[in-house]
Amino acid sequence: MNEYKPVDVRLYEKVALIRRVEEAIAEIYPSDKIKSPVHLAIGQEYICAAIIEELLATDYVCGTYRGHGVYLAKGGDLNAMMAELYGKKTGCAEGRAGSMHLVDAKQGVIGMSAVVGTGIPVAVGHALAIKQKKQNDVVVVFMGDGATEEGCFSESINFAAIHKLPILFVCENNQLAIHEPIEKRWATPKIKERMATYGIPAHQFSEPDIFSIYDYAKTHIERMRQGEGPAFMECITHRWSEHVGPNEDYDQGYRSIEESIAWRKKDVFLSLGQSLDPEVRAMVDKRIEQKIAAAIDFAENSPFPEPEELYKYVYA
Amino acid sequence: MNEYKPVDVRLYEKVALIRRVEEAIAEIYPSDKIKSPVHLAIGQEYICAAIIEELLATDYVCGTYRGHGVYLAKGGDLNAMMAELYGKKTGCAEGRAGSMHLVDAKQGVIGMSAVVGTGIPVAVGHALAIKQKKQNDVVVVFMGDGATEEGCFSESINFAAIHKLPILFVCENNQLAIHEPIEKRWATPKIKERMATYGIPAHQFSEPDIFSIYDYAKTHIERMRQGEGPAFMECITHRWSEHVGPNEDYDQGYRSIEESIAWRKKDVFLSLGQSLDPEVRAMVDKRIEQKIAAAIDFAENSPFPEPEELYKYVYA
Amino acid sequence: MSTLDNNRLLKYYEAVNEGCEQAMQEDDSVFLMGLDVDDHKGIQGSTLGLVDKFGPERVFTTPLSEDAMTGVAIGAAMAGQRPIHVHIRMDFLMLCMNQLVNIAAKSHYMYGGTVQVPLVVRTIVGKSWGQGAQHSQGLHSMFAHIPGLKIVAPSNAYDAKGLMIQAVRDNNPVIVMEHRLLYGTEAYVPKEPYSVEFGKSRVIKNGNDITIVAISSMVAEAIKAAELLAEQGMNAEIIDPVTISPLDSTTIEKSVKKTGRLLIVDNAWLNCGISAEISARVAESDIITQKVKIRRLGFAATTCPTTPSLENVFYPSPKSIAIAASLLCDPSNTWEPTEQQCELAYQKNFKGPF
Amino acid sequence: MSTLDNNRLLKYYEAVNEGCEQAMQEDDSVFLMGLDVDDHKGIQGSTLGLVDKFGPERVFTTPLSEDAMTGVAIGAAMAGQRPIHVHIRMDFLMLCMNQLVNIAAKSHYMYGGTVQVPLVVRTIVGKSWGQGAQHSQGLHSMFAHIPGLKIVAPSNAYDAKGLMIQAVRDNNPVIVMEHRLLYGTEAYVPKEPYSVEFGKSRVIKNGNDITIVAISSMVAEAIKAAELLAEQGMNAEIIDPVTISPLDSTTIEKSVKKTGRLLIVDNAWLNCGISAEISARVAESDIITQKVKIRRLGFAATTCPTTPSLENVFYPSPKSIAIAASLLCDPSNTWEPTEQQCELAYQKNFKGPF
Ligand SMILES: Cc1ncc(C[n+]2csc(CCOP(=O)(O)OP(=O)(O)O)c2C)c(N)n1
Ligand SMILES: Cc1ncc(C[n+]2csc(CCOP(=O)(O)OP(=O)(O)O)c2C)c(N)n1
Ligand SMILES: [Mg+2]
Ligand SMILES: [Mg+2]
Repeated sequence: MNEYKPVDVRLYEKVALIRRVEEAIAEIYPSDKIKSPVHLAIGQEYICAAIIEELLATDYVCGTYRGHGVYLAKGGDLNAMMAELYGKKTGCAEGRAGSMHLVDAKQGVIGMSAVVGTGIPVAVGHALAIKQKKQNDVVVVFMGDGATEEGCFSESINFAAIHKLPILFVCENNQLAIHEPIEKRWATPKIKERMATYGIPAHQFSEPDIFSIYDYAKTHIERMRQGEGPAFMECITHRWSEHVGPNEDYDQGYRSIEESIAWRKKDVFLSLGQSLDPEVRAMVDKRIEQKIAAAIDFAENSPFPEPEELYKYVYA
Repeated sequence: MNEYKPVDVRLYEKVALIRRVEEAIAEIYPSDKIKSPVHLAIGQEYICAAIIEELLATDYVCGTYRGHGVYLAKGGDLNAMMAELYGKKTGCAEGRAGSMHLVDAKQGVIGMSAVVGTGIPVAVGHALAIKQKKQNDVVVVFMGDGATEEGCFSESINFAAIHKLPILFVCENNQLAIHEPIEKRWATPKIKERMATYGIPAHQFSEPDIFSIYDYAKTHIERMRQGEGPAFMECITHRWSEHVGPNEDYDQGYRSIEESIAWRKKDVFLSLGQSLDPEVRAMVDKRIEQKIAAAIDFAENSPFPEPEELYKYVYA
Repeated sequence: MSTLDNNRLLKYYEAVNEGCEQAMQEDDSVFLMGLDVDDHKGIQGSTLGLVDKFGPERVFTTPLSEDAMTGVAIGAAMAGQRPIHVHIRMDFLMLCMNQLVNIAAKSHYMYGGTVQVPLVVRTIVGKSWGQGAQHSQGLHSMFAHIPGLKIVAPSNAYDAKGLMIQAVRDNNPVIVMEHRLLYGTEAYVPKEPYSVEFGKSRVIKNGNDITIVAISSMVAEAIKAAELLAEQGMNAEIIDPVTISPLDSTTIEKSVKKTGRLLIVDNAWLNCGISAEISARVAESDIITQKVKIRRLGFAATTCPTTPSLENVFYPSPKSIAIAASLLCDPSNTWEPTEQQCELAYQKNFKGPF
Repeated sequence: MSTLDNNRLLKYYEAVNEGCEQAMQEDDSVFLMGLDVDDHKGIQGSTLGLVDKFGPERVFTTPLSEDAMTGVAIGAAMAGQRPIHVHIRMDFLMLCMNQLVNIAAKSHYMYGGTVQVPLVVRTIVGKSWGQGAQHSQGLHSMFAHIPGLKIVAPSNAYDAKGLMIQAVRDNNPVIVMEHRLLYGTEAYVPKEPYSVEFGKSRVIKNGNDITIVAISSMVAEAIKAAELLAEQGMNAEIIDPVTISPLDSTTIEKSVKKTGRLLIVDNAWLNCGISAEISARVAESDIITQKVKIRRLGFAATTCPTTPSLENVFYPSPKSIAIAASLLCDPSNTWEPTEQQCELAYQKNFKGPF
């Protein structure tokens, strides 16, 4: 594992930042200071951390309403995100977006949408623009398992494959859409086989193996920069929190804590943290806590937008 | 081939009726009596003829704006169809539908839509109703290759497969959407492989072999009546006419007459006709010509709807 | 509102639920489909328990495929069933527009009366607590633009049940626009199945000085505003159109003929909205001879922001309604109610989740 | 209409084509996509030749996937391109509503001004020759309902080119509603690129007796009607709003202040339409003190039938416009023009195909 060391640290820092930010959000939440519904991805952070790791500043990512991780992994401004959750003027969308519509155009974070699946073709459009401008940037678009049921997903994959666009499709398959299990929504679990029929590389990761995911993404991102077209990754994963809100909900009867335990044993945040030199880890952890404290401070002390700003940004 | 005799005649009669009706339409067209854009399926008739042959009166079919064949093969009233094309009050939709929206509720012909792909989920809805009512009818829905690119096609297949609905999806792949070749629209030709990933039987017929198509459809329609769920058939075929209108258009440069010649050599109307006892055939042909003449007569002599009827049927 | 016995106070969501349940009991061909209708939250309570009563063949969730699922519901309706298709937010109907506008609305006509589409589409408008751009839209006017569709907007628990039952009995596609912030409000609701007639505006409160037409959640806001106005000696007549399409404008015209003033308060944008339609019908009315003073209030002409400081000025409120009405009554009025006077209890209480 | 040199008579579709071409020449980031834009028919001539001039990277067809293709166009626009997305019929926009309403319209606002969506959506309204229910709808009012979208409706070749160029230069999503029956009509069109300003209604013809506001193809019908009215001594002022949203209602209000009568003729249904909006704005106008006589004409409140005997009464015509105007001028008028007087040359000529 020696050769992985520097990337280990970087990956840990990403996973830990996302985990700790979301835990902080969950903690603040009952105070009602966060003026926004929050969809936490605790337990799923390793996917976006691994896949985004090798992206450049000029590359794009697109997440969903469950997008804190994607935003942060791509280098989105934490202060601006926290302020956005608080509804403040200093937020990444000046208080117009809340948690569900994070955006950081400077860091290549495409604006996220709360209408499931709609970000997928928008991300493909960014890839089309890249190709038209003859750049060699790439796009990574994240989606839930539910999103793949939307017609626009099939339409988007087909178009990206026809034009060999530089876009990596990533399905974070937590096997739930809100509370509905995948068996009620997918006729079969053969999504990677289906994607392969579009003539693109397609792979399923049934385990939270951050390094395999990282490797695969890296390889295919490089392929894409050479103009070899899209790829598809499915990562089976587990959502620790309730669908929306700060709590866990294993007591609600629609799923059992047992299935969760197996996943928690494989928690990447834990295992990756334990694999690091304790001193290094302590330094990273401290940096993260400082960042978070600063972001909360920033959000709390920022002003709300003035009512007069209501009509700002209706038209460009 | 002896065992096929009765069905040979029945199939020939269907193919010939559709062929001759469409030829008659093309002939009348320049007179401007037909008040409707017409999408002819000359050369493709064998598909719907073969597949619909074993359906019962209580079963449903759904076609497209290119739907004369599906309508007639299911036993739709020829007089009412012709009158509809003429815009007459005696038309199957009292002059509100034209050629693109044929319907014959009594014969199980689901109303057709001119918005590509939209008939597919509507047909699935009929299959759902059948299942809910615990009947053992089936639905056959026809679509072009272009229609399969619409998101609602993927959504529909998935839903039908989840619920094991009694519906047969048939793609009439003439490799054109208007004038656009399939290569510009499909990332790969692997649609049957894609359909198989939904866990349903899927088969491609690359040749106009009416008997194989008939056999396959028959087998799977029987399967469906036992509650074993949907199946998918792709029939590669060739459109002789221009996309819309009465003419051929090989002179337009977007496709060559050469590719057509191979298909015309395999014309099912011809080969099936030749395989019949000439006397039987002559009888069938005569019956068809009489029917067509009567239908034209009926259409020409029917009245137009009165202007006062404009507001009839807005609400049920 | 009712002469039936067995009235009980019921919450709006309970009334919706009871309406669905009784409609399903009444007719075996009624079924309920839509994302999450069978989970333990049951569309904020409005479908809770139904899967237990009627089984998974008649109450089932769907894949996330709004477009095709709408087509499926339409097809089932054509084949003799009576589906209720539920969407937790009205914004998502934008995914179903093709099926609703090009198929559901048109089939009966386009197919010459040979088929019917007895489809009910239930949708909920969201508001507050950071719902924002894509979880807050009242898009009823788009549907009212299309012949062949009907759209109703229950503003209280009584109507919620009665309109639901009537929607299921109707042989046409009917969109029921519910409102999230009304879900906790209570009204007396008869136990028996009953229906609220389509195409009949309801006069909620009589008055002579000004007519206030209010839609969906705005009815409650208008009632509050009317109380404030009454304290100032201005007597508002409040009308709830109940059904957006078909719209009974005659009741409104008669009221305006009496008051000479009209304020329309919609839970939607104004431009090309039902508020414009009502304003136009009054302006074009043959029975009104004087020039009427008309104003419209609704969503600000912006996308809905999430932060409360902007959201507060995005929506009409009892305050903005009272001020607008007061100015219509007398342009020289300078009175403004205090914030405190205006607060509506149910709004203070709402804290999500969705 | 123009002070520029080099005017030539150009057909509407040629003007659209030239507008697209010059917009593409002006700016490398402009590209054209949509079903069939690159085939030998070239969207009824309006895109013909462009693929030869600009190559298949900038002019390409798509799969039949209107929803995702709209998202793709939006994404490309966000990333700095300026797509023109073409749909051969406006009815098909119902498949793109989610992307247009929930993403394109909202992104600039929802993302706090950090992104722009300079997208042009070209759509054509069909009419006659059996187009029927799903190939005939003018759905501009739905889009005008949504803040963040703009929608324009060229009624002649000059505007067709100027609005196209302006639409491409605009940094917001703009829907251009063309009309199939106008494609063959001619106007003087400058050779140079020029733009027609958004948000400015155009007075087509001055008059004192009645204001007729006409939209899209109805402008030509209103002009014909005005000729008939003139023969009877009634002098109509005709206004073309040119842009549906933003709508310049001030020009209309000023005209109505003068004439006291308003007839609005839309190429769409009335209910909750732009005709209602115009009627409402006039009724609510501060500058108009008298009670105005207002009427609206548009599609009959039915689905569009295919047969000519019904289609003839579905649409407003010079005849029905002239009669309505005449009755507004004097309710006791009994004059009616003959059919022959009313026939519009371009309608007689149209025989399809699509
Ligand atoms: C088009 C649409 N339909 C329904 C919803 C309601 N909804 C919000 S999140 C969600 C579940 C999505 O599941 P998935 O894509 O698997 O993502 P996850 O939440 O599991 O990350 C649903 C149904 C929505 N927001 N948009
Ligand atoms: C949703 C939609 N998009 C575009 C069109 C225009 N259009 C009409 S027919 C057609 C081609 C459809 O091709 P296919 O499904 O292969 O059927 P075919 O005509 O070949 O039988 C197109 C694009 C339409 N009617 N509906
Ligand atoms: Mg999921
Ligand atoms: Mg085809």
